Amino acid sequence: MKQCSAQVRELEEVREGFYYLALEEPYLAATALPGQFLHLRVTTTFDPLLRRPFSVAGTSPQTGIVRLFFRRLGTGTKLLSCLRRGDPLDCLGPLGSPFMPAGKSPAVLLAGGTGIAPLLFLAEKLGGTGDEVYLFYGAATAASLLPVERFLPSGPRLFYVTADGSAGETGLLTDAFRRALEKGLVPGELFACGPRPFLAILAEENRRWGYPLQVSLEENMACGLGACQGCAVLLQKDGKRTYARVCREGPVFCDAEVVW
Amino acid sequence: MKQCSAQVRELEEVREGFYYLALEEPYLAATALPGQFLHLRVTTTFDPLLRRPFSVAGTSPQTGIVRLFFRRLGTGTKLLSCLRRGDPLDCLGPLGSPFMPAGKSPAVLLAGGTGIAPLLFLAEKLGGTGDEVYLFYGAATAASLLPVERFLPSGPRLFYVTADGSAGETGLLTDAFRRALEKGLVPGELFACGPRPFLAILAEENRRWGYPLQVSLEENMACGLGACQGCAVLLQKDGKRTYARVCREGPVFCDAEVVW
Amino acid sequence: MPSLKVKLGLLELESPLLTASGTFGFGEEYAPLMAMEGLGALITKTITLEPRLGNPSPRMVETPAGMLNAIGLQNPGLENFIKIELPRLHSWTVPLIVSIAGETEEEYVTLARALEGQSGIAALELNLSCPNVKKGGILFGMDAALLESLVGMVRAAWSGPLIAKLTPNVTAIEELARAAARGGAQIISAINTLRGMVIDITARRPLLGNLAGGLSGPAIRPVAVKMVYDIYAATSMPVIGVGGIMNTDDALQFVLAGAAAVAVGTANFVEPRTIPRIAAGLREYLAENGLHSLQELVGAAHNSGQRTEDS
Amino acid sequence: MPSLKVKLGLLELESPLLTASGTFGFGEEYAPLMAMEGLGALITKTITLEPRLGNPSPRMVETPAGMLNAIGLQNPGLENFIKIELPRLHSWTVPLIVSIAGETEEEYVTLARALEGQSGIAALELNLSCPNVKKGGILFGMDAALLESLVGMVRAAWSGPLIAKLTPNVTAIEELARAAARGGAQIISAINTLRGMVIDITARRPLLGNLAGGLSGPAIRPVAVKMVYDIYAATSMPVIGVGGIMNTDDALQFVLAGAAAVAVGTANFVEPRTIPRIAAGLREYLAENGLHSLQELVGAAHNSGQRTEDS
Ligand SMILES: Cc1cc2nc3c(=O)[nH]c(=O)nc-3n(C[C@H](O)[C@H](O)[C@H](O)COP(=O)(O)OP(=O)(O)OC[C@H]3O[C@@H](n4cnc5c(N)ncnc54)[C@H](O)[C@@H]3O)c2cc1C
Ligand SMILES: Cc1cc2nc3c(=O)[nH]c(=O)nc-3n(C[C@H](O)[C@H](O)[C@H](O)COP(=O)(O)OP(=O)(O)OC[C@H]3O[C@@H](n4cnc5c(N)ncnc54)[C@H](O)[C@@H]3O)c2cc1C
Ligand SMILES: Cc1cc2nc3c(=O)[nH]c(=O)nc-3n(C[C@H](O)[C@H](O)[C@H](O)COP(=O)(O)O)c2cc1C
Ligand SMILES: Cc1cc2nc3c(=O)[nH]c(=O)nc-3n(C[C@H](O)[C@H](O)[C@H](O)COP(=O)(O)O)c2cc1C
Ligand code: FES
Ligand code: FES
Repeated sequence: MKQCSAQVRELEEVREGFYYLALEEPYLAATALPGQFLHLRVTTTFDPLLRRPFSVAGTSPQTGIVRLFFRRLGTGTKLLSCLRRGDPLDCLGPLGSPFMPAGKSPAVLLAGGTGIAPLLFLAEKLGGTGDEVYLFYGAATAASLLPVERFLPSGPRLFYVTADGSAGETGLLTDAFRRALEKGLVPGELFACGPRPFLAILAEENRRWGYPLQVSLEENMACGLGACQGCAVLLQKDGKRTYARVCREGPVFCDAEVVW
Repeated sequence: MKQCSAQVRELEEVREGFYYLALEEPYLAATALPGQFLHLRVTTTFDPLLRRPFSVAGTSPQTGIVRLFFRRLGTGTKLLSCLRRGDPLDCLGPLGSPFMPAGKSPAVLLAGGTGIAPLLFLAEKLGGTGDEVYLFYGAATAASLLPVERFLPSGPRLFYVTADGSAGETGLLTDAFRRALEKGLVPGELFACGPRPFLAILAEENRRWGYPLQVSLEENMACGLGACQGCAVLLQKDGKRTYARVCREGPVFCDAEVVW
Repeated sequence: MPSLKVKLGLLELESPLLTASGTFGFGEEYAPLMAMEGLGALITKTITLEPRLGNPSPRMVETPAGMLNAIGLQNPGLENFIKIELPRLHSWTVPLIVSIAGETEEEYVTLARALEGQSGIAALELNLSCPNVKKGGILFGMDAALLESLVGMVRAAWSGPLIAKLTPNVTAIEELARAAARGGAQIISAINTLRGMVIDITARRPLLGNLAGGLSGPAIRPVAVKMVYDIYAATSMPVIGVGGIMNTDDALQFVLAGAAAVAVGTANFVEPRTIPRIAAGLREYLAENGLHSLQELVGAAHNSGQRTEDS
Repeated sequence: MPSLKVKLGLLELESPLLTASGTFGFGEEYAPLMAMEGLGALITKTITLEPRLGNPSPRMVETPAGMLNAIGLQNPGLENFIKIELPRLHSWTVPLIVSIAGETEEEYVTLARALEGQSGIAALELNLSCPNVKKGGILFGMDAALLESLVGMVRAAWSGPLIAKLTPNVTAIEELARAAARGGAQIISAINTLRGMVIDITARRPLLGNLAGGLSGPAIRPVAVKMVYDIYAATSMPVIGVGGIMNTDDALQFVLAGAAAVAVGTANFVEPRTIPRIAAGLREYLAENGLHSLQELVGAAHNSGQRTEDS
């Protein structure tokens, strides 16, 4: 983990309000693992004050490129969206504990919204064929689905799910996944990232299913380094409750240890 | 006076740290007078929070262009220096009370540093030949003198003064002016803008000379409109002390009424 | 269209959006820029018995997401206010709230009595961030007993709605709000500025002519919201929330914390159209959420079970 | 090269730059990022007698030029601190200041006594922003008598330098500083966070799990500078200035106001290299101004004739 100045190589609004950002920084490209994140300083003034965390969505160690996807939500992401090619960007990273695939095939990846970012990276790293990796990717409408194929030319079998049916299957991501299970899909292990309510439902259902499930969580962050205890999430381990830090012990947790 | 959204037409670093900014806004271009200023919102975040005042340095009513010069000092001017052609800029203006030339020839304009901005505009408006308008323009070194001829092709007789002698006469602006008086210059009226110590010396000397002298002052500003009383400057009128607002009664004051 | 009408005790306003004292001049400065749309009442800058010259310059300096000011209550004094400013202010067709301050109880009472005789004043706001010269300069708003007695004396001289504007520079603002209630104030205005200082590192002295000043702007918003929340929990008085309100979301935070109305201060300097914009924003929020009136939201953030502890 | 050495009473440090309690963890998080260059001492996060789980999430939210936190003093407790953290902390070759807090006087005393027995602790800092459970939850730092007696009791149990860290949520912080002096503290640390709240306008409830929290960062800097200025004027104790220090200029403001040393908190989160950068900046400032030591500047802003008045 290091503090480094990355250079903006590409910034593209791939869908309205959704951006693809390619940074050049050899150290980050060489060391980042799926599930880890970068903590970005989006301005040099004091509003917004704090860094912003973004999952690494892919790397090209040969060219020193790190890829991110972000959604323009508030002040920080708005500033990011105004960056230009060649601009420097102050990054801390890679931070956090990555996904830990056990190699049980097939791996099923469940991505809700911008939760796609770390799972794209994971799919890339898992490699393998469409029989070994499944990616379920849900969003509200087709307009907010990122063009995943562009960034992941080969690899997982891809299922789009939209709430309004404007692309792929209609309904919730969890519904689509449940239907796939009913149709005979037998996951080796699950990896999920997305809105907390989605993850909570998944974890709830998984108490019956019992698949190995790793989830990536979000919390407001200050330091991103484990120093401030600001990003705490409540865990239950051996019947005892403790707080863990999303930026350090997380963002990836085992579903069973999270108090949902 | 209005709040308007001007468009950046040109932004050029004419000297290291000194910028020329051309804005397109027909109303401002049609109404601004020399000595008046615009109050610019330099960011949409809350740091920096307040608007920044800049003197109008010239207008082209036909094309709707307003010209400013600014020096990059702190956060606000740094943000301004990053604007791009076509960007919108939120302006309040024109604000303040302008210079009031009485038409006494020759008019002598004394500009220290960025104090050149309103005096360029005044020179432009006064028109006239080099015998009627004199402009003394002082700075620390040649490197911080703006290329005035570029923006004022014809008009005043121009005297550069630099502290280190790297351009024009060597020494202080007030020294150069005093030498000109000794050589026989007889001003009809004086207009000055620049650092407060320079204006104070000038006003002090003018107690002997007794020329009509209008000075343009600066104070930290919040509203720029006369509402907050934040930009007060102490005046003495008929033996009574009162505070006047630089943004409303000023920025132009008569030298004799200012408590220096 | 959802209604922005509010009732602060006897004070009924078409909109909950007021101008904070001292930040809107006597109104005429903003007149050319602002349609009156959305303005519920105008709070004047504080007036005193005698004219005040104000503090030496510099009187203000910017700070991160805030500003520090020490104007020193520059104002024309009671007599000129009544003669010159009051008639001008009546050209604004919104209710007028006059802010007053004194160095002694008697000065407040004299001001209140003189204004009682004037027509067209909807309410009086007591600026309590003023040193009591008879008590060694302690602010009226810093001592509960002093505050209660002052409010009681003004109450006897002024028959209309009475607003006590509290200073945040105290250990427990809710105690001061209770004291104001006991004294007979019907409305609380919170907060005034936080004490602060900026040092000029070149001159190596405090930057403001007055050395210290009052901090305002978005920087202080979380402090103000907490104080409004505490006052709402501790008293049954309507509260005017003030402190760092820049936009609709900020105004909603205050309303949910317990403010029946809000006053906009520093934001007027940054964006003169803040009040009309918030008015539109509030209407939109109400419509989107199927609410008929902002009043339904006042204090709604108190309906969660947990206790507030210090961190 | 100009010297950054400082003496805070008996506490001698190579540099005036400290880490503010709770913002540097137990140091190991920053170790990979930070050369130790410029760090004068490390103040640990506050430890309590028993382990503390901390507050429910969310525990922090950003505010304009600041942040609000309610961590709830999550810490491993005295025993684990001594067994696990203290040996690790000794790998930092800078002096170590341990911050402690309790819910009763006795807890503070027990902590002090246990730490008195440990080697390698340069000073103790009393976090006084803690509710006294026996006195209805009033903070130790809010009542002069309570504070004086607490400091006195700890003084008897701890023989080294004793720092009282004051809360800014009081009417007159200089009174509390005087009380700490009477109790036997030799150094004042000021300030801790300002009470604040953010309302989640979607959920219509306070955003933090703990409802309220403490405001830190550049937003509060002017408030902190003023309090350091006031404490310097009122007592002869060395002061550690804390609150919104982001860069060299900010640190100089505190020094000129009267701080003999400064602690950096929130800035560590934004820019981990803040302390080494300020150290370099201070050296440069001293060299440019022909000064030999930072000590020459401590309190220099007090040398102007004017009085501080409230605005
Ligand atoms: C480990 C981790 C990884 C992440 N990875 C990604 C990623 O890969 N891609 C991505 O797009 N995002 C990611 N995020 C989320 C991302 O960090 C945030 O979206 C980003 O920080 C938002 O910053 P902002 O300044 O734009 O928004 P902010 O201004 O911080 O606001 C965020 C949202 O909160 C709302 N809000 C603010 N104040 C209030 C209030 N008082 N009441 C109610 N609502 C309020 C705003 O309206 C806005 O919708 C990740 C987060 C974590 C923790
Ligand atoms: C009526 C009027 C007209 C003007 N016209 C022009 C013009 O035409 N062109 C022009 O260039 N300027 C003009 N100015 C000045 C201009 O407004 C300022 O230069 C500008 O606002 C600076 O903004 P900033 O954010 O860049 O600097 P800021 O960040 O506000 O800082 C300004 C300066 O103050 C210093 N400073 C900040 N804090 C401290 C501290 N604690 N101790 C010591 N020093 C400190 C900074 O280092 C910096 O040098 C005018 C001003 C007025 C009032
Ligand atoms: C320049 C200025 C002048 C002020 N003058 C007064 C005043 O005369 N009387 C008063 O009660 N409050 C005064 N205040 C305080 C404001 O009314 C308000 O309480 C405070 O600024 C917080 O609100 P804000 O953050 O929205 O500005 C003044 C504030 C500023 C910034
Ligand atoms: C996340 C966080 C945790 C903190 N924890 C403590 C603590 O445990 N003990 C303490 O005395 N102060 C604590 N503080 C207060 C800081 O030490 C400091 O006094 C305050 O943040 C102001 O300084 P700053 O603006 O530089 O952060 C904490 C502050 C923050 C932001
Ligand atoms: S963000 Fe500071 S500990 Fe995680
Ligand atoms: S800046 Fe507000 S009165 Fe001049």
